[in-house]
Amino acid sequence: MARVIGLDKFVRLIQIIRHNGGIFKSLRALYLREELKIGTLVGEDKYGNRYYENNEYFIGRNRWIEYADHVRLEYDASQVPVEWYGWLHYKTDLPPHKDPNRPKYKWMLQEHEPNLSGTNKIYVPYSTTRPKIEAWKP
Amino acid sequence: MLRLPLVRATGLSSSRLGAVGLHTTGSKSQASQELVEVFIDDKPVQVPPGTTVLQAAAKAGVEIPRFCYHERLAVAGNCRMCLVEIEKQIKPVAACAMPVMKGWRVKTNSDLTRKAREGVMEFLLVNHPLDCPICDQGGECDLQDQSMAFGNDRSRFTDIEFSGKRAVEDKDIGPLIKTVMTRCIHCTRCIRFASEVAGLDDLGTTGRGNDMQVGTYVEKMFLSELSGNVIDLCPVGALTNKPYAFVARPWENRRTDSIDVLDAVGSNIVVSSRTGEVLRILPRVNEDVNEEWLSDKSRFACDGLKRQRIITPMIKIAGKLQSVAWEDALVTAAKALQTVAGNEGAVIAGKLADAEALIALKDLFNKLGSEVLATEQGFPKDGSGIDLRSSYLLNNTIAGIEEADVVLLIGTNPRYEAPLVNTRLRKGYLHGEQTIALIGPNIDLSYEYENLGDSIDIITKLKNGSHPFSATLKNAKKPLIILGAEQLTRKDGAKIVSETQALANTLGNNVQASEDWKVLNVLHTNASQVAALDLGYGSTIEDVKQQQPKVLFLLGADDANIKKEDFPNTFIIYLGSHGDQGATIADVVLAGAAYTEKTGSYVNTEGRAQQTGAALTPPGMARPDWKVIRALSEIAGHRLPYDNITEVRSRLEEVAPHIVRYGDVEPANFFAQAHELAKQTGGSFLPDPVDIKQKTLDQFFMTDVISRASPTMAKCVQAAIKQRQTEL
Amino acid sequence: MAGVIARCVQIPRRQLGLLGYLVSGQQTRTLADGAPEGKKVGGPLADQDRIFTNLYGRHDWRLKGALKRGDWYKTKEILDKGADWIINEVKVSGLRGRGGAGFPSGMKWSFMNKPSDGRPKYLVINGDEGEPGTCKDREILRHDPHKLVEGCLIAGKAMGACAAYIYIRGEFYNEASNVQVAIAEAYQAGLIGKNACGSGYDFDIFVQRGAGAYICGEETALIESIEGKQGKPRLKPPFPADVGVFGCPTTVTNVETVAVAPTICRRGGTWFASFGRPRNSGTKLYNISGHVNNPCTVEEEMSIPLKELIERHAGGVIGGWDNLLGVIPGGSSTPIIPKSVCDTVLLDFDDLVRVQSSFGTAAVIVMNKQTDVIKAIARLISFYKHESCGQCTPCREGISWMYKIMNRFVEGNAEEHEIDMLWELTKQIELHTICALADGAAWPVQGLIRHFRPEIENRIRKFKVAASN
Amino acid sequence: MGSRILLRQCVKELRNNNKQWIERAIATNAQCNTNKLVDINKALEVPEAEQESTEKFLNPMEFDRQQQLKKYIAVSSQENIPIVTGIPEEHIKTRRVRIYQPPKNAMQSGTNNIHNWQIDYDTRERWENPLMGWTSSGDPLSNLKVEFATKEEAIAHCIKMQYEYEIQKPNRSQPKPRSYGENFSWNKRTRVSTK
Repeated sequence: MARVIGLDKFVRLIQIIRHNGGIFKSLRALYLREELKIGTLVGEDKYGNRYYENNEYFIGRNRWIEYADHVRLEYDASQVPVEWYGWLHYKTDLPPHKDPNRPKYKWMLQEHEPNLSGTNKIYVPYSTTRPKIEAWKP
Repeated sequence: MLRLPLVRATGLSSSRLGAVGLHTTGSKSQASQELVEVFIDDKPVQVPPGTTVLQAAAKAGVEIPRFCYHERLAVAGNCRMCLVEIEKQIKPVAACAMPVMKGWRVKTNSDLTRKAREGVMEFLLVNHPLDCPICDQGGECDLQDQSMAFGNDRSRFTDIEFSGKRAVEDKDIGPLIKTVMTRCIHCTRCIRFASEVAGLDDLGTTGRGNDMQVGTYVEKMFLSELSGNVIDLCPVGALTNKPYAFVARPWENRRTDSIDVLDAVGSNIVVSSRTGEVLRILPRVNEDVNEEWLSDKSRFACDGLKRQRIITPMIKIAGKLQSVAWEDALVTAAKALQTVAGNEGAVIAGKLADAEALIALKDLFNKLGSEVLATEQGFPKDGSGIDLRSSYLLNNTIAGIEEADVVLLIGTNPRYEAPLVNTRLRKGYLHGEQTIALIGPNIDLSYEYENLGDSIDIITKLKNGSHPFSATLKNAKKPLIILGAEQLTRKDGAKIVSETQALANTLGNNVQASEDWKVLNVLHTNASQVAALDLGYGSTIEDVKQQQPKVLFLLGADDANIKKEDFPNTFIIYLGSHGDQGATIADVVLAGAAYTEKTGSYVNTEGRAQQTGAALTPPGMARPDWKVIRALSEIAGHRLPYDNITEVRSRLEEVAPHIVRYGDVEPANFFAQAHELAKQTGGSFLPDPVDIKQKTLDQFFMTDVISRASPTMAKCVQAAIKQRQTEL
Repeated sequence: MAGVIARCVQIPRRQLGLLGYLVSGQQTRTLADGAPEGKKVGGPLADQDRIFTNLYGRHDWRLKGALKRGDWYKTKEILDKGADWIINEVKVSGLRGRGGAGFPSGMKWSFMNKPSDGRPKYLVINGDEGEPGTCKDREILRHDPHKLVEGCLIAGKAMGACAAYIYIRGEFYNEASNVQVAIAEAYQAGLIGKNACGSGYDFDIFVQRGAGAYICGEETALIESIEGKQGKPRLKPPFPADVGVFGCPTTVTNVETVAVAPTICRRGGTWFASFGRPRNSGTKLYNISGHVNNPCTVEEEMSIPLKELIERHAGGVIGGWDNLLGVIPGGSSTPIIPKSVCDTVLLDFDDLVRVQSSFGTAAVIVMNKQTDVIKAIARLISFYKHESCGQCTPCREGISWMYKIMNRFVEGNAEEHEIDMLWELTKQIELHTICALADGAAWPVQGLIRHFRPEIENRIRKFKVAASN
Repeated sequence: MGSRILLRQCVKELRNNNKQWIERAIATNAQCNTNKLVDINKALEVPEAEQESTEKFLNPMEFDRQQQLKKYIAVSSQENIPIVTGIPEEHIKTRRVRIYQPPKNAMQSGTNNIHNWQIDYDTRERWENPLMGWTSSGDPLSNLKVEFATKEEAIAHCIKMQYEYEIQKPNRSQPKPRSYGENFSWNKRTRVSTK
């Protein structure tokens, strides 16, 4: 019945809003991510990114990340640390904290570094060849 | 429309060329009335008697392979590659040495000929190492080419498995020539070049038979101002270019025809470049200028184009030159120029400046109202000064030197000031029985000459006939006086010019030769000098110093020997390619192009206009000089009315039409007038003896910014000094 | 040996008679004794017909002795007859150059008889006797120098030369000093120098010693050597008769050729022509060396059969004629001829060419069957390799290559097809060089392959067998 | 121009081949009836006549077309090629072309490839790849050299392409002949020392 008159959608909206912690929080989430979703919190990494899963959604949309609050709009995909990357991209179904078999090597990066484009640590290409013309230095 | 001057120039040139050709053939036909008819591969050819088979074949369009034969060297006939069959003769004859006889039927492609070539080729390769892959001659090797064309397709040298090939120790003959003597095929071209053209009997063969070696008899270096030419002459990779060793293959190189500007001869060159750097410079045949030779400085100084370069404009900030953008530099310079009112600006043009830059700069400064345009090597203003072109040219042309029978050199050392003029003198000495005399210090000219002393008043004595040599001069049919431009910078330069003009005039009256024979010749050392004088750069550095201009523009002037202290209140703008003396004292440095990076017009010492070709683009932010001046003029508010090189050349044509008639000499003949004007010249000779800057070989190598920046030239100087010390 | 000595002892006794005969009437004698036209074989030479009467040095070689032997006799009269007469006599005599090439001397001398263009003319005597096996000039130089000096004067007169240069091999120290003494004597006696023999003709003779290079025996190399340069042959043309020593017209002749000239002039060209077959006339010094019982230098008539020469003068081959393997008939540069040819061949220019060899300098090198002929030829090639001047390619590179191959042939360490290759190599060298040295190096190898190919093949096979075992 | 020459040559080749083929055919024929003496030249004419006759069987329009194809295409002397080719204006208007005869390589004595005329263009900027140091250029004509048999052809090409051109004077090379005898001359300085 509720489905017939479209009430279930409304119920769902309320559920989502509730899940997101109220109207204002939901509006904020909408502002930041342009969508509102409902899902189980699978885990959180040390940078504050939260990872959700909801298998009601299509594959491809059923795992997602909510970036740490402090980055606000300045998020980008390179902020996903490597250990979560695999889970997020369906390489594994086990999130890092539930997967004891993950290898740990010394050479692995301890700290994840997001893309530095746009910062002052930006990569600037430089010539690797010896200059053919030697300039005069006064 | 823009094409017009060029087309006209070429039209003129072709007609003149025709006239010259007619002249030479005319004289030749007088010498030899009868021609003999021979048949080259059944094709009849008429040749004068005494012609060799090889030349007759060349006339018929058949090229006979050769190794030892070189048309500019004595005939040796020892490689035997040029063997050809003559009908009804059992022995094949060496085409390079055998004069043709009437009715001979030469077969250049018969079985016998081909067999002979194949045999010789096989023998040459028996002891030639198979190191083409690591040989620098690879790709331009006569042996490679001819073995492809005339050799066998497989080897029969089975003895390689038993005894191997001959190996010869390499010799150290200096910093320019790398030797791999195992590759030598004993053609003796290098030896003949050294003894004939360079005038050094340093090279020769020792040992005999299979142990014969080409080398210096004793361990020494083959140091000459022309030594690099043996690299070209060597048909194999035995003598190769040391600075160029293992650098590039010839097919990778881009070849650009150009002109050498390191001396005033204007030798024709080919610039070999690859990936934005000049790798080597080769001579290009020009019968009227450099024949087929090139001096070592012109050939090897090209690595100086890669060092000490000004690649950005600079401004002096807090007493130190700092790289800036073009805009800043041009604005700073333009601001200084805007302060110039009337005759407060001055220009000194350096020795490498091209005519385009010279005209642009002249136009700019004339617009500012300044008239002091100086060259590094000034020309005296007294008498006719620079008004009459014939008083500052090598009027009789470089090729004409050969024909003279008595040559008087005044205060010049052509061997180092213009090595390719010296080869002409040596050629005249060898083949024309020339008598040569010199007023100046005792120097080695590579041929015998009479030293008349180093006092300048000998000129007057010769004129008056009170000197013992004046009889020889008087009796000469084709006398020639070559005056070194260096002497004109003396305080008594004007007197030297006028006296020499007077001497030339008295001799000219005796001359039985044709009207075109010009006795008076001036030998310049700076490539830009003649073009600058043609365009009216008449001032000297002394004039500039007296004037104390507000703004001094140095157009690549690094040899002017000026100091900042000379100009305490002058704003100095330097435009040039290399950081040297000029740039260090400048307030603004503008980055210009070197001669391999711009298309520029130059006029050589005989008045022949030629142009360089741009092999590369200028490095970094540097731009062709005239463009920089053009940009500066716009910012300074005196826009020059030309936007591209064709328009600049149209402007050049307006001022001095001959500068754009490339390849031609514009003859000048105003000796009588010059002499009349010179009569008013007063003054007297100074007692100082005639001195020459470049007396020994080590003084030859570094004379301008490019050669001073060149590490190879530095090595040459070291080697020359070392050699001289060991010889002493 | 004893016979030779006996012959030598006889000579002086006859000397006077010989001279007397000369004086009385040379023409009549030659005509009377003259061989009929088309003489087939040269026979043994009668003692009175010998030109070199002091060949073995039994007598005084100095001026006094020479005068006794008839040298310098009426030289003035010969000179007074003029250049044309001398040249004509030499032409009549049919004298061919004794240096190896066999160019008719009369014709060669007449080339010089052109009107002068202001340059002096020179006569150059080639005494650079370096050919292995040849030792004829040496005997003349040390035992009969006055014959040479007089010959220089006459030949010089014939070609209008102003001076003669006698180029003597460096190793010939004593010979050069003898010649120098003879020249000094002649100068003192007024025979040469200003107004030579009182004929009004000025003629000087200089001795130039070589430095021991075989190639300097080549005429243009010799000229270079006299000029003080490296002895490297020049190309021809220009021939020495046009541009020779010091750039002046020059004739280069062998010592023997010049030394016989005075006798020809005295006894007449027809006398000389009476010896030997037509076109091969005269007497000749033969040098017989190698495996003979009695190696010697002997003057004999041209066209003498080889067998007769060896048997008569050299005491036969060691081990008898049947033990003969082959003969190199004209000095080391001529191809070897096998015994079958030696049986019948005559020693003169034409007959040796017929058997694909060459008369050369008539230095007969005899090899008997105990000889390792391949090694012998390899040794010759080693000589030529060492003596090649290195100027032109085929000789410089080809001979040393040939030497390498020959050395392997000596062992047998080669393939059979390499014999053909070597043959081709010799053909590639031959006629492709500036001078004839390379030809002279190629010919012995050609002779070897032509006549002894089975020997080489055998050795190669033997080596293969030995190697496989 | 060059392509036209090529075409013409191809056509000639084809014709020649045809003739050869026909000749061969006739030769085989002649072998068959050995009794008859066949004049090859006469026989040659026959098939050609047949060829022409076959053309006559074509319909008139097709025949006309074939005739047209045989002719060369006539072009007015004032060609404006650049408009048709689509070459950017920059490479027409701003380029300077040099017409020259290639110089002999001083390193070699052969003169085989220097009797033609060439054109090349002025040098444009080249730059370096910062990683590998490879040089590149934005100039499509930087590696272009066009060869011509004569100077006139080269000029015609430049006019056709509306290039601004200049002609470099060719070098005449005619050194004085030397003779071998000079080396040994008795009174001249040409006399060589040892070598």
